[in-house]
Amino acid sequence: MAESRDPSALDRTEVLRIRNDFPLLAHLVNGKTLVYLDSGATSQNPQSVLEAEQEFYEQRNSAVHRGAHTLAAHATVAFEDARATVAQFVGAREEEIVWTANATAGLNLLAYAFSNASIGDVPAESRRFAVGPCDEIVVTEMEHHANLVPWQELCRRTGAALRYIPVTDAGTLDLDEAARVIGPKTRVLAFTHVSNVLGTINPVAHLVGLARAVGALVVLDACQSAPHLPLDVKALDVDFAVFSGHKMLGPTGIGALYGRQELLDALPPVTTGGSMITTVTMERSGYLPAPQRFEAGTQPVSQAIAMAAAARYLMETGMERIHAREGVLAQRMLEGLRELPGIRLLGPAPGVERAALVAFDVDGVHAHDVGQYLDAQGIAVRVGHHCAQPLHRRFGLTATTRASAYLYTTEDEVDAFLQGVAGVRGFFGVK
Amino acid sequence: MAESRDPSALDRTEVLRIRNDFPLLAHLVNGKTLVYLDSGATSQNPQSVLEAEQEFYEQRNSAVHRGAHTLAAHATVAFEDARATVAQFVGAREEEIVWTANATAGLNLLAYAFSNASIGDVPAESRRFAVGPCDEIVVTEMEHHANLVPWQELCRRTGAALRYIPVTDAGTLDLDEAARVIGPKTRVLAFTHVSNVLGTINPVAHLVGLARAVGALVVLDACQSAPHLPLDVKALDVDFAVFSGHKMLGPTGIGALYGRQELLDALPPVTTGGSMITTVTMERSGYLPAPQRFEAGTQPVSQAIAMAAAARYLMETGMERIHAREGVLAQRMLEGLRELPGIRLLGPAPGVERAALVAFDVDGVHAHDVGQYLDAQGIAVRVGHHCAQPLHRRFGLTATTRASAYLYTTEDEVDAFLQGVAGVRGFFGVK
Amino acid sequence: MSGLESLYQQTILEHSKARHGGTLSEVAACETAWPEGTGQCHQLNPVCGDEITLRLAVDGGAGDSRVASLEWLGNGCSISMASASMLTDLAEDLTVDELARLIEEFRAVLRSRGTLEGDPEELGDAAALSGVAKFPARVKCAMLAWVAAEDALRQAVSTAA
Amino acid sequence: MSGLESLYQQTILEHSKARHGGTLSEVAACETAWPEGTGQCHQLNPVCGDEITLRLAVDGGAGDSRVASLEWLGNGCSISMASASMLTDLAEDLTVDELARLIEEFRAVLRSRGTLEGDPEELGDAAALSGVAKFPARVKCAMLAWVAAEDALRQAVSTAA
Ligand SMILES: Cc1ncc(COP(=O)(O)O)c(C=O)c1O
Ligand SMILES: Cc1ncc(COP(=O)(O)O)c(C=O)c1O
Ligand code: FES
Ligand code: FES
Repeated sequence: MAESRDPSALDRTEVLRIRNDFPLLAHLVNGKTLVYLDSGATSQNPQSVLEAEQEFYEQRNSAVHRGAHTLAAHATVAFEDARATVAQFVGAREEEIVWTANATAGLNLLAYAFSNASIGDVPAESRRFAVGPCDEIVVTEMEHHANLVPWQELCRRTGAALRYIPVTDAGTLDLDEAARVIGPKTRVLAFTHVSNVLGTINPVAHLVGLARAVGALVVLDACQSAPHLPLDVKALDVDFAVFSGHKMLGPTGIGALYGRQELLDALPPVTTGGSMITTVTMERSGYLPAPQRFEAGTQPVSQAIAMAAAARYLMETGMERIHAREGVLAQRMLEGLRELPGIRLLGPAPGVERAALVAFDVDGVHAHDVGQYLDAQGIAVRVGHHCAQPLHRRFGLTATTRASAYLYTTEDEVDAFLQGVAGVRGFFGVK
Repeated sequence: MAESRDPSALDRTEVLRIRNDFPLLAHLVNGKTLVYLDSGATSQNPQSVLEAEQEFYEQRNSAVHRGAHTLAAHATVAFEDARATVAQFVGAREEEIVWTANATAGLNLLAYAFSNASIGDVPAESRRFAVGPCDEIVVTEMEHHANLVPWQELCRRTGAALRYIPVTDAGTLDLDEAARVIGPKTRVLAFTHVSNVLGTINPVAHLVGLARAVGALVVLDACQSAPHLPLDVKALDVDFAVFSGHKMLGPTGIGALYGRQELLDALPPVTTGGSMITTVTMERSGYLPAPQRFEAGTQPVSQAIAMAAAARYLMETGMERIHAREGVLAQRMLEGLRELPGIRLLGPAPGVERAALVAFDVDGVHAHDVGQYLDAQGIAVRVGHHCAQPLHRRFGLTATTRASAYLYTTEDEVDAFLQGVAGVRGFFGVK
Repeated sequence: MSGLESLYQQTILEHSKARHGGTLSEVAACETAWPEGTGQCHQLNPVCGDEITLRLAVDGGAGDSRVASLEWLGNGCSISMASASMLTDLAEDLTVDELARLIEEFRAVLRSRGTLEGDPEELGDAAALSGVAKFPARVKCAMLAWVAAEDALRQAVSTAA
Repeated sequence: MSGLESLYQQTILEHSKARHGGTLSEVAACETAWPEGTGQCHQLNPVCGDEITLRLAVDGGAGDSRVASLEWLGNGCSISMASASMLTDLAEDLTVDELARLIEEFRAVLRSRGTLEGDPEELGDAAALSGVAKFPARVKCAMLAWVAAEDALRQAVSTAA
């Protein structure tokens, strides 16, 4: 994590300057200026990211790693430099970053790698990742479906059992239960760094400690943390981590998987095909070491380059400062919402450090109606279960409204949003 | 397949006009004008494709299918329109197109879907796709590793046996052998439409007939055909087909899988997570029908839109006309190479219809040296095994040089290439 | 905010609270078998997770059979609840064929992206849902009960005497 | 074409044909055990599929052990073949430590992206491979035999008396 500025929060002037870098933010929606509070779903892109991609297609586009010609050499250098940048962004080494289509693909890669280590005729070096009927995979009740369903499916394939750490009423993980659920049978502990619904920042060190004590591997879903706070996978001491480009100012179609090198090199491949093999006969194939082992076929080259441009933009702005800024916005949203009647907030109460995303229920008005009402004012929020049905069920809800901020969000936008929410119940005739 | 023009070959004037649409083709390499003959690996992009992507990020970027706000609605419409366009491009229905990261991912999706139908506690409707020790998967000796290694791995996981149709000295499939290899145990026949090394266009109807006679499913690798000839998956009567955006004027990071709808809806999911589920509890999940069932997580939205722009560009130019044009270029390359001493051509002899790609061996000079020599003249060709090691071994080679043309290739470029090849042996001191 | 007001007309907001026919019991909704001449269908909107279970019975023989009762149990946004309520009002006393035609008409309006306007003579209060057609993400909300009714009707007819 | 001529210097083209030391037999290359004081290593360049198997023996005790023989079997581009041939010429009669240092030096030049020039006094003909450093895709070609030698040397020393 290279920090180039003072670690104090971004100020208003800087935020306004930052906004100029984002073409879409000047867009009108329904004739109103866009108030984009859906960065938790997907973030907007600065000009430098769009230009990096454009520049690639106009000057370097060609197949990487396989061509002997100059264009291919340039493309390969740009592609591998991108890997180095994204590695630096999360404190990893280059060889420890595998490109994926998105974070979901990264989690599925792991779940299939574990099952490939468990099923059929498995090479000796991969057997350490095998799971079976005597083993348990542990997740939490606040997981995004992306960090839940792949593990359910791994259990279906291998006979392993899925267990989970419950969520307290306060929207945090029940750590007493965690200590009971994580035990000698636990082979993998997979959890989210930051909840995409509650905004809760989970105690990674504590959970890693519980996992290490029983020899379990730790998988971190860093989808909501990598974009918003200084992330150092080595300091957190996790074994694997995933995140997505489109949530951190980058393009769609790209994500990354971090894996401790000795683990990645021993993990069996998942997607197979070109560029990840050593020798192929009609009968069998040998595989390259990581990261190539996991990168079959033509890679998302321009997307990797653009994701690296996004990481550079974030590093230059300073992740500490973004995180501090978002803390300010989070409190403003929380406090504003708390003053409105009929609003039920999910997640940690005001005052607790959390991500700048707030999900809430409006008494008597369905979340999709809330969203529609706000949209008519140009305010874009997310409504629904946010791919976390079990968590919503835990709180007796099926859907909530979620506002999520990012480095380009202004106080005025938060205030417009609060004012919008204040009008919802009146509009729908709910007292 | 919408054809808007006369189905005669593109002429020189049109090709020159087309070239103006491709910014990269004006690029200098090593101080020389680029002669790009590596479109078989990855193609270049017309301005309209780059603009489609740029326009998305500047005006519509947002999460599809999940947002209630206007921006999300616009993004969703653009994304689904893109699916309809790509479906039309190959003669499929919208619901029959699944977005993938590339063609390799599409083939792996199928191979994992079959193993998910075979392993663990399998839902009843998926059991028809199960393969086991009594079953056989049939491929060919000319497959790209992407259409070979995933099937080897499927066999490893399930105990099924992999068999293959051999290649004749003339570079075609041995159809007598095909009739013997494809038999009652065959569950899947997977083969390439056009060989990426030999240029051979395989007799799809004949092979589909053999597969149908034994009730096997047919998977077509359309990577080298979709970009270059009019492709109609319904007319070809295949069950599944895959192709990649970056080989058909589109961006990296996107491909498509076609599947007959009734098959796609019954096939078990592979990558699991958000946006592909109905109801999720901590214990189990229900899945949406195709195509959503196979599209977990945030999709390559801008890439899909850009791939559709590429398909439109190709349809407007006319696939018949592109194919006819490439036939002319193929013969020019073949005949030119045949006149040079010490050149061994792979694939069908001149006169036979084939793709505009030619792989060859230069006696006494290693392919990487040939490529390096041509590159110094600005001529970009591909060298190596082209992800087809077994095929090269079949011809007693480890590597070849491959030149591949596309709609923007000129006769002058072919001639420059031929002149370049003519100088190779002299430069390396081989008589 | 004219777009919004065309979507949420007063009659929609009222129906969304009144929920005519929203009286099916949890127990009934969970049953897996029901009398002849009765059909039941559960529909889920995967985008939001909202659900509806609709039960419908028909009376009389092949030629002149009529809707005898319609009840549902569900939870969802104001559009979906209003739509189910309006459908309940409409369905009462219609012949099977009339209801089937009405469902088709409603679907055509909703899928028209705003080019068709529902006829209040035919669709009653549900004509007010015409505005939903301009909000593609909400069409599924308005259709939910109707799709359930279509399937329940098919079942009911097939088992009716 | 000056870039090309700096890559393919005359001496490289000559070595690529002469292939000094390229005399290891197929049978020997396939052996899986060899005498004490001998090491053997197989290297594959996954980009092109080219391979080399190099066998090396050392003489003498810990302090003053020397390379007694070096032979290889391989196929590849002119760079890789020339490089193996040049290494063979160089290795003859070097002490184990000298060879190890030479390999390090060669690697440093090749990885320098063109900022270091090999010293002909030290690297002999192999100094002509300095130009390869400017062609990142070909560095692996030039290194192939040297990486094999490094590993074979390590084995040979570890089993030498
Ligand atoms: C015939 C064939 N199949 C599959 C592939 C793999 O395509 P991709 O790398 O886009 O997944 C290629 C291209 O390299 C190909 O030529
Ligand atoms: C916590 C969390 N995990 C996983 C995901 C899935 O990310 P993607 O859709 O980019 O694969 C998301 C985003 O939706 C998320 O918020
Ligand atoms: S939002 Fe769920 S039915 Fe309308
Ligand atoms: S190209 Fe294979 S070693 Fe040089």
